Amino acid sequence: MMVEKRPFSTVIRHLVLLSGVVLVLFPIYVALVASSHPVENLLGRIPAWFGGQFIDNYKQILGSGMSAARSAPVGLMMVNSLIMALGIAVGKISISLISSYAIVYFRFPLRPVFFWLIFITLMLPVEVRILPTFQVIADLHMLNTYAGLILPLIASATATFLFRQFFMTIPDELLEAARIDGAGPLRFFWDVVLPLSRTNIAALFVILFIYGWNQYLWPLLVTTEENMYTVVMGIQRMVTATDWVPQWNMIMATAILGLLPPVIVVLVMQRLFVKGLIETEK
Amino acid sequence: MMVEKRPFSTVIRHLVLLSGVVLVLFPIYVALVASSHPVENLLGRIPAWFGGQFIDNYKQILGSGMSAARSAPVGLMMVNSLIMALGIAVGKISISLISSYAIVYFRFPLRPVFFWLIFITLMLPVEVRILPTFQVIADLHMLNTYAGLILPLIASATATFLFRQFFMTIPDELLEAARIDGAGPLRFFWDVVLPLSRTNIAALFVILFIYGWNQYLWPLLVTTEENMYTVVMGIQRMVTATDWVPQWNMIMATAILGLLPPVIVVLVMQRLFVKGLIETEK
Amino acid sequence: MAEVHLKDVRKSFGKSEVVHGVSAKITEGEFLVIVGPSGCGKSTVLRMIAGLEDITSGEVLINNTVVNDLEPKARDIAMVFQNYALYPHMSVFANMAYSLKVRGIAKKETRKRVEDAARILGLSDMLDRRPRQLSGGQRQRVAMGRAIVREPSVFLFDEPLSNLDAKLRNQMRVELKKLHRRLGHTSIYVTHDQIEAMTLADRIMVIREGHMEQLAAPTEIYEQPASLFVARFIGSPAMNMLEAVVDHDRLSVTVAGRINLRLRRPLSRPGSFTLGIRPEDLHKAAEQQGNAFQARVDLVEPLGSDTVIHCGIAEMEDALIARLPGSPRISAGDTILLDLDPTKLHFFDIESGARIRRTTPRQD
Amino acid sequence: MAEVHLKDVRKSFGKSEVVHGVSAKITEGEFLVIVGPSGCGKSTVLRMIAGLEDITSGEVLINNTVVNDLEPKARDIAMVFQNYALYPHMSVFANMAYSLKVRGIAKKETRKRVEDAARILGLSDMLDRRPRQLSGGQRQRVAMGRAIVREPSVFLFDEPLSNLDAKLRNQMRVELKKLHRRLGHTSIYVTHDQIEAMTLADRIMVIREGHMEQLAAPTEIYEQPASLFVARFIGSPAMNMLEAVVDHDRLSVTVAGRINLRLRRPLSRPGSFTLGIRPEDLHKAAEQQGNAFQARVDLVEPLGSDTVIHCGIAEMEDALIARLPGSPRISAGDTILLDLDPTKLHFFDIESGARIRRTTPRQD
Repeated sequence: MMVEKRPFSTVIRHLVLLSGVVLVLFPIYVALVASSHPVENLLGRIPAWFGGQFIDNYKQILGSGMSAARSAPVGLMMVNSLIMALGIAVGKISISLISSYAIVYFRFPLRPVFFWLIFITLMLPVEVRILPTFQVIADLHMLNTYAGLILPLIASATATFLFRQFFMTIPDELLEAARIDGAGPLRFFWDVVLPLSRTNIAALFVILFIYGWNQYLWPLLVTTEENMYTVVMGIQRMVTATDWVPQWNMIMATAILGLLPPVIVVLVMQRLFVKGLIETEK
Repeated sequence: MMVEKRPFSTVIRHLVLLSGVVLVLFPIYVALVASSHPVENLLGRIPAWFGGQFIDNYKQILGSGMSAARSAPVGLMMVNSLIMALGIAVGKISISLISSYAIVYFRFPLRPVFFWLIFITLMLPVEVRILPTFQVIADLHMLNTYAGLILPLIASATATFLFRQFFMTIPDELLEAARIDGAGPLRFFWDVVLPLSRTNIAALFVILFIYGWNQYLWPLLVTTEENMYTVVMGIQRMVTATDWVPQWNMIMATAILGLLPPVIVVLVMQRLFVKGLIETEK
Repeated sequence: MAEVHLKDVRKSFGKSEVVHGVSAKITEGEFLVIVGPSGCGKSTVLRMIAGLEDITSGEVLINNTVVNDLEPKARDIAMVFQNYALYPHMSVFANMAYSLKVRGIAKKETRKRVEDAARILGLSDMLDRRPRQLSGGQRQRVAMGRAIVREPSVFLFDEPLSNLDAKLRNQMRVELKKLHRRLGHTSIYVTHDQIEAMTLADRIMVIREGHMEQLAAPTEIYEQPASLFVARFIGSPAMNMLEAVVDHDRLSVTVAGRINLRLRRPLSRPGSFTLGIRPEDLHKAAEQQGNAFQARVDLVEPLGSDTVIHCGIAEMEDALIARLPGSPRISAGDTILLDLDPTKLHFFDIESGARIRRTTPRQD
Repeated sequence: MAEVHLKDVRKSFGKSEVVHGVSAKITEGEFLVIVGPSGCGKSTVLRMIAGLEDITSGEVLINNTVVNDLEPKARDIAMVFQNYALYPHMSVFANMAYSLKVRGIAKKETRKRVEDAARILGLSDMLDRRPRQLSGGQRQRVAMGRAIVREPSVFLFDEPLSNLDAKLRNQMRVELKKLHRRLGHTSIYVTHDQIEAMTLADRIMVIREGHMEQLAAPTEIYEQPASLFVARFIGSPAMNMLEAVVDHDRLSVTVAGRINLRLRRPLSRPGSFTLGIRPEDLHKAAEQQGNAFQARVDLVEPLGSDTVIHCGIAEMEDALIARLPGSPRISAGDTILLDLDPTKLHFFDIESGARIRRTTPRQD
């Protein structure tokens, strides 16, 4: 570590960092404040301090939704988002664990070709894939189903690539020791690779849950019924509902609610998650 | 490596992998085929082979856009996307290089607090930040400007976190050797840390360029004039233009065009990029 | 316990052959050490015996059964790795028990075997710990224990001590030797450390660039190295090498063009040779007599028990290293008299490096 | 060249003190080796001299200037790190030239200095290479070269050889010693390897748990260790330790309750002591006479030049290690007679571990 002794530069650094923190936390504060006022208070500017309708606003938005925008209750949206996010996270992790294990530990012809194909899919903008995929989902009558929401988003290569990188760091000798101990490929996967990947899986779960929770484009295409809407879609629709003055108190309350599950997941998984990300301490 | 000798399981593995590849490449093929037909051929189903309007379609879409959806020429959209993607990539890399250097190499009170604050911003769904940020940009009269498009997207913590992780792997002795050699903090950053981060910067540039290129939500909010639209926005507008049968040939041509710059960036940076990602070979 | 038989075992990676035919018969209970510099192919030989590498040609037999096509688990072997290869997420007990669990051995039997092995290795108190909570030496013992509980026919060791520091290495070497004396397993041990080879082995196999240079007992390897390479590789400080011309009487030798020696037993042929003399076979002489010659002291390294002297002869710098007992009062710049015993000289062919015999075999 | 003066230097991390007051005066051109087991605080002492750690209390003087508050670059020192700490993205030339570049020295002068250093170290052919294209020994030399071009007053070495394998370590050790003889820089060298300490040092400082146990020339350290710790730490195999009772005549000693010895010069006081005897001070006796005693051979380690014998005495296992020259015909299970020279015995206080003097000082 570099130990600096000049107090002046220390002050400047602190100011810079503090302003960064304010920039990050300010929006959350604004959202909380706005969600505690009746809608009339928000027509001009956002008030500086909390209003009195905090509980009422949340109760209304959770239970019955924003009537003006003809939206479903946010509670239902949150359940939908939760199912989608969990499905995407669990599905992606399972598939990428298995496929990266195959890529790293099995030797077959054209293995590098497959590796590169997976790698290229990393690079494809979602937009290119999205329309043909929509066609397939529609043909399979999976519009407005959870399977239709989840399955197409599972097939991506990022997680595969990350697990591959991690598996590469498992020493060869561990596999060799397991072979001498008599463990076959499946046993080695189950007894050694999977437990060793525990922290990585946790870290990825957090990231993928948030990724899934924040999905917008695909749910927009694949759901047409209100009872399948997700929270993120709900916020967008409330903002862009053109035939009405935006009800900022409700929108902000929804935003705060939409923020809660990812934060909860992070807090619950924190210990494992941080372990998985930060392995070397300086 | 595990050397398997049973030919049967090899065949199965190949089939599984091949079908994976087909799933990935099929959409691109469909898009290419669709973009080579006149719009009438695409009303029922997508033809199996290329049509004759390949060059015409692309010329029209690049030069004058899809007249029916009153969209700008895709050529202009691509320039906008390019400026935005480059701005985001370069800006994010610069800011996160500097801030992660400060976090790793300078000792100041509350350092762990700042680290965790940065870390928490990683977790915030974009939706929460986006509305207050919009307010700020609007107040600063930065709607429909490149600065307004780029600046708010630069302030994110992912890249900071990645650089921090990389800086942690630079041995302490290198800093100590530099101190004994007489190099101060800035010199050490410029002469040692930056050159060592070369491959990491390249890898991150590729990822952030693609991230920037694929931005949708923020450009949608911040641009209202057609000459500021990006390619991804363009595609969305073409698809969702409700007052017209979607012109699938033009949409597909735009999708293919939207795919080109990321692919070019990947190919150009490939050597450095792969070096940065794959450091251990098994 | 078992016999291991290598029959002209070869290994190629693509077109390049890295092991050029190794043959040896390791008898029941023998401790064979395969030694050589890094990259000489010694580990490849071991891994072919273990079944971790395919055998390109030749045969490996364990207990008279050809095992070329058997999986590692079917060869009735156990292996100790350089980095121990312990499963990091399992306790010491689980690490040692894993192979028994895979083989479906009853829990009671497993517990008994693991506890027995732990007792032998002094690990009984740490069966619940994880590998990362153990010191290097303890991890090494767990790796040993994992091998012991399998009760294999053959123990394979791949440089098991090279991740330990000097003191611990010495200590574990002694423990390994005692363990082998106690259990009597057939063992094949790969190392690049000549001290481990000398002290552990019943027989040593010296490998150089995939060729077997010598296979013999440690004392024979040290006292009658079959080649220049073996002579230089075994022993520290390494054997001194000088050019020597042997007269037609096959008894008079001129070393480095200026020192004249007389052998007691004639060499098999006259001519130019590479002459080898070990540092401890050079002695400080009090006066000019017999074979004594003058040497200039370039550098003195006191070890406490001995003193290593780097000497120059005439214009040649660093010509000789002598190891003298104790702490003689010699400092750099001095000129001293060195004496040697002509029966301790080694002659090697300049081109092939092969050892040249004296006329009376087995007595040189 | 410079003098370095440590005045009661202490270091605390938080509330725990890890260096408990080290004082020493290193004269111009001296080669001081600081040795001790890992974690004893020896590196911390070096890093305080370098300015990489703050000094909690006490003073460090270089050339009579207190440097406590100077930045490392202002202390006129150079340091060689254990992992070399070469800048991986710079060529060998750029690595060596970097400190000159930072100091703004002219290109021509820089080139001259780097090329001179490269010539001394035999690196002239590889100035354009990157560190990763070099072997361990070559990297070590580049790290040396980087220190040399600065022309510092003091060279600091932090275990510079411990990442090299045994053969290379021996070779680089000799090179380092020759380089020091040639350049004559004041050098402070930290290591845990007692052989490096013995062979390189003008004086050795032995540190144990942050305390300086002894500061003396290598021969004195070896022959008159100031404490039990120094006696066991320096020398390999380590000094044998036995319990001994000295009679009231201060000349008769009973070792381990069964061996009776007679000293030539009386000890300063009678009582119970820890008796130390080095393995090479035990000799094989032909017949029962003088101080000879019976020992059971538990294990024989032939080294070629010597043979290490692990002996038991009566019911005590592993009581003694003896190092006998050559390859005597002894095998495990034999009973042999061992003799010792009573002038080579070391007595230590059982509680404090301090050395007990004979009545005639400086001759024990």
